[in-house]
Amino acid sequence: MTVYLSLAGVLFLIGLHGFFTARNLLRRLLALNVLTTAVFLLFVVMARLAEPLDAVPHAIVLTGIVVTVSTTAVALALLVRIAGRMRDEDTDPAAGPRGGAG
Amino acid sequence: MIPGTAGPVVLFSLPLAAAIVVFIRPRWSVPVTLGTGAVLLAVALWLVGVVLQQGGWRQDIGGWTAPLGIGWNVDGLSATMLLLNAAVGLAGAAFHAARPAPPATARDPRFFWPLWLFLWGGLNALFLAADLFNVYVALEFVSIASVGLIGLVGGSAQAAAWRYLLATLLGSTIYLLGVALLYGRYAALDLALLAEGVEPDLVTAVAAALMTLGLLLKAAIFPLHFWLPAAHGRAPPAVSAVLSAVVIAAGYYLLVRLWFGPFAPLLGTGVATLLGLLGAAAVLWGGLLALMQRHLKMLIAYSTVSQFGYGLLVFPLVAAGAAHPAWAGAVMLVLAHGLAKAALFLAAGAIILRHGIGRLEALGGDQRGAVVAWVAFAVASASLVGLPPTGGFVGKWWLAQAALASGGYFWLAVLMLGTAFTAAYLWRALQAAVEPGWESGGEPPTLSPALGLGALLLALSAAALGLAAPLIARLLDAGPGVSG
Amino acid sequence: MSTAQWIGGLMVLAGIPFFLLGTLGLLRFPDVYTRLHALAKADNVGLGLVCIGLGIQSASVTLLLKLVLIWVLMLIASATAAGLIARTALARGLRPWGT
Amino acid sequence: MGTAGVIFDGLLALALVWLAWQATRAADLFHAVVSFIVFGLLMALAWVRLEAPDIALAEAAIGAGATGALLLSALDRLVTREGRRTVLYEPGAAWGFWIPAGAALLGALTLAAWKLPAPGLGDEVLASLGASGVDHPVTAVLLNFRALDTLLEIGVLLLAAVTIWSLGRAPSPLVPVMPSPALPALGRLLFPVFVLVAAYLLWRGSHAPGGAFPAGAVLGAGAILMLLAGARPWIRSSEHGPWRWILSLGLAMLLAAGIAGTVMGQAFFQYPPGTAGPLILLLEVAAGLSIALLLFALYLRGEPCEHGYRGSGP
Repeated sequence: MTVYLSLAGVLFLIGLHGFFTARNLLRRLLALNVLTTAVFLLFVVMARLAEPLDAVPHAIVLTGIVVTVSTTAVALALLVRIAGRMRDEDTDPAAGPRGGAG
Repeated sequence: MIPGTAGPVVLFSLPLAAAIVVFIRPRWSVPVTLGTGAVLLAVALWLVGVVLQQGGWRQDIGGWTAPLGIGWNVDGLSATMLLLNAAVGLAGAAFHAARPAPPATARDPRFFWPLWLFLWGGLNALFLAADLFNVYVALEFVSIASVGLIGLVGGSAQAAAWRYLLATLLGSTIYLLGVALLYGRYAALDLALLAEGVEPDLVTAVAAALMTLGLLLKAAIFPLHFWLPAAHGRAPPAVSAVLSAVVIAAGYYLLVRLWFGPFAPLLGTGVATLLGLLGAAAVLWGGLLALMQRHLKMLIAYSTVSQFGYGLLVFPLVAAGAAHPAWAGAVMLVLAHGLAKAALFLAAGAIILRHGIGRLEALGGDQRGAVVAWVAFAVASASLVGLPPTGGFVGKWWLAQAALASGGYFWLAVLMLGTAFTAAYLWRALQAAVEPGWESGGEPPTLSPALGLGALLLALSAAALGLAAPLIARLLDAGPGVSG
Repeated sequence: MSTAQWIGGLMVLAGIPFFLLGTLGLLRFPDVYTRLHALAKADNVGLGLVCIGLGIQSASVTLLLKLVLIWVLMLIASATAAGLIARTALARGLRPWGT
Repeated sequence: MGTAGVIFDGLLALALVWLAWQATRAADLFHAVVSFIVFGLLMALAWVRLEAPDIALAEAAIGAGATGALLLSALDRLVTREGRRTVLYEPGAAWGFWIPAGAALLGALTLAAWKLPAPGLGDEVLASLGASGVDHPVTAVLLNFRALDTLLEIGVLLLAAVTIWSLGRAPSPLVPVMPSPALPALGRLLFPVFVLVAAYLLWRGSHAPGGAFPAGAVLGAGAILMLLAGARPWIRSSEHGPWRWILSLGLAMLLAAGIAGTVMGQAFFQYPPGTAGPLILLLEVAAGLSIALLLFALYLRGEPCEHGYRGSGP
């Protein structure tokens, strides 16, 4: 189990590092997903260490995976819209920022 | 069965059910939302009454007790927050329903209503939750709904929504890591159960640090506030109101729950002072930046950063032994801030609709159609600054009493200085009303009087909180702070 | 050890070189088309041998059928994927090696 | 576990670390995304090694499958027609606070994680399993002991779909880049298999790893595959069709099950005695159907057309 506990630690480090150093937005999202996986791994390792095998962390991680795919989907949809807007502004300098406050 | 257990069921289920109805039948949106809001407000008021009479309780879900099952926590603190959510939710919905139809060229926010009700339900779930993982799911629920609502107007608001989403997701992940450690240490996720068994050891300390960090990020406490002003400043007015008044308060609410619940044994002078210093820095830095804003909504958004700093002052004051007045004062301030801040954002929304622009120097001149909004703005400002007899005054008074009783003169100074800042930036905003401004020439747009009215009602209730102070002190005795 | 176990074990062992060669081909062959060829040929045979070998070892007909079903599904998937990759490569104007 | 097991775990861990590093650091975005998808697939292996087959199923179907499809299709939109990649950078924020804080926390975290006693709730789960109406502990936790979490989770999925709809119309219609005769044939061939596997997983959930989430994910993945194979997105946002009903079905059923307990004078979400088993199966069917459709809706990246697509618009 030490292997997986260390793996969780290393993945957490990679995710954190990626999140703070990556400047590309999609990459930052990937790093966040790696980070979440590390946390899930910690839960499951604890379930495996418990005697007998503990089902509660399994249920927690299942819930977590579905929540993560939802947040990732929202983030990606938002990203595609932002990219589309930036592209419009790139090609058409007259198109200023639309909307705004109010 | 305790009389009152039906209350949380209604508060939890009704907004979600209404969200489904509104999603399936958009044309019923406005009546369904307003009707739901009225019921929720009534139930929340009734719940406050029940808690006043018989104290708080915990109610199991599915008939399973902790540690296996999860439960809801009803006490003075959660009832207060549920009431705040209902009041702001209803006022915001009324404002959004009464706003003039957007021009045909603008994006039509078709999905405002289901998102609004989802946010409402998520916040209620959060305030009721007594289980750390249930809190995580509710936090994500609230985050997605907030992101959707911020992004509704399109344009640069979507970039702000993205930054908010990333910050808040990072916060939840860090929080969840803390939850994992606590579960590994104690095999429990229930707040009450943890509070009984927690020992001040390394694992608990690390878990506490992680969860606090995650929640500080979500509550936008200095120096983790960077995402807030853009998100709150660019969202539609009703959305800004609920985000600043309730969503931020939710992060703070969880901090209070944790530190006066399971983590109470860890709340030494060092930790408390650190949190207090963060709060002090937030009060001053947020105040300073608010003073420098040129856009009305950005000014109010920075004010949120500043005002939640006061909330953190509760930790050093409680650690120094002045538990009762400090605790009641901080919660009172959060409540008064919520009502007043929502009033400010709604009033600002009405004022900006009237003038067509949000820059401070453009808001003067002819105020026909915006008088009620300006009155609401002034009353809310009075509460935010802390003029007697408003709720803001009582909250600050209690905090000051606590500081005097425990010899915390530094915190008293922060309180005073912050008040001076608040007065200064709100005065700037109010002054803009009476200056000449930019005359557009044409007739002012006709606005529904309901726009300003909701803001006025919220502002008046913030002010009236001061009169209800004894009642609120008694209500909060049923909270977790008594043991602190 | 029973005969079935011996036969199954030998089939699994026989399957492994196909995977090795397929991977080698993926790494060493000159272009997309030849790499696809190496992968698809070697992995499909390798996987088939491993699946059937394991099925025989398990001495259970249902399990053997399930493993064969896995193999068949993998065959369909890899054939389609290889076809898509090759078509995309052709459409992008990649010329097969040697032409 | 034996030496072979340890070596396998070590290699798996190394591969996962390398893939995670590639996913966050690779110079090419496509490379990063593909690394992340493979990372998800290998994580499924790790879950199996950790005796968590339910999570392995969910990770393979949702974590790697659905997320992978989402990432790839988003990547496709982030690349302009001319092949120029949209620059999606934002200025670095003030991370000066984070780096020392993160390092300090990580050190303490490693130390803390090694000292965890991990008592677990295994005994409590087994003790109450008999009264839960199902035989599989994970399903019992998901749909009975912690059913409130599951309700909120389905709520999160629906909310995410509504949020994505609120951002604007779906780019319509999604024509496959490279039409291939094999792909539609594959879609037609495999779709019944997807339905079959989903139904099997759903039925299995009451006594073995499986259940609504993997089943819904498999069905959703099948639907996405059909879309890739050239099928028109048949889902409509019209108020009159059945789609909004089916999307909300899971959340509505769970809410109804919760409220029913209160109405009958019991606790919220308390199933009437003796009915827990069939009720949970019913909830799983509703939840699985909603999950499949919601995952599909997430993939469309916007509100689908109200009344169907006419011609092949831009």
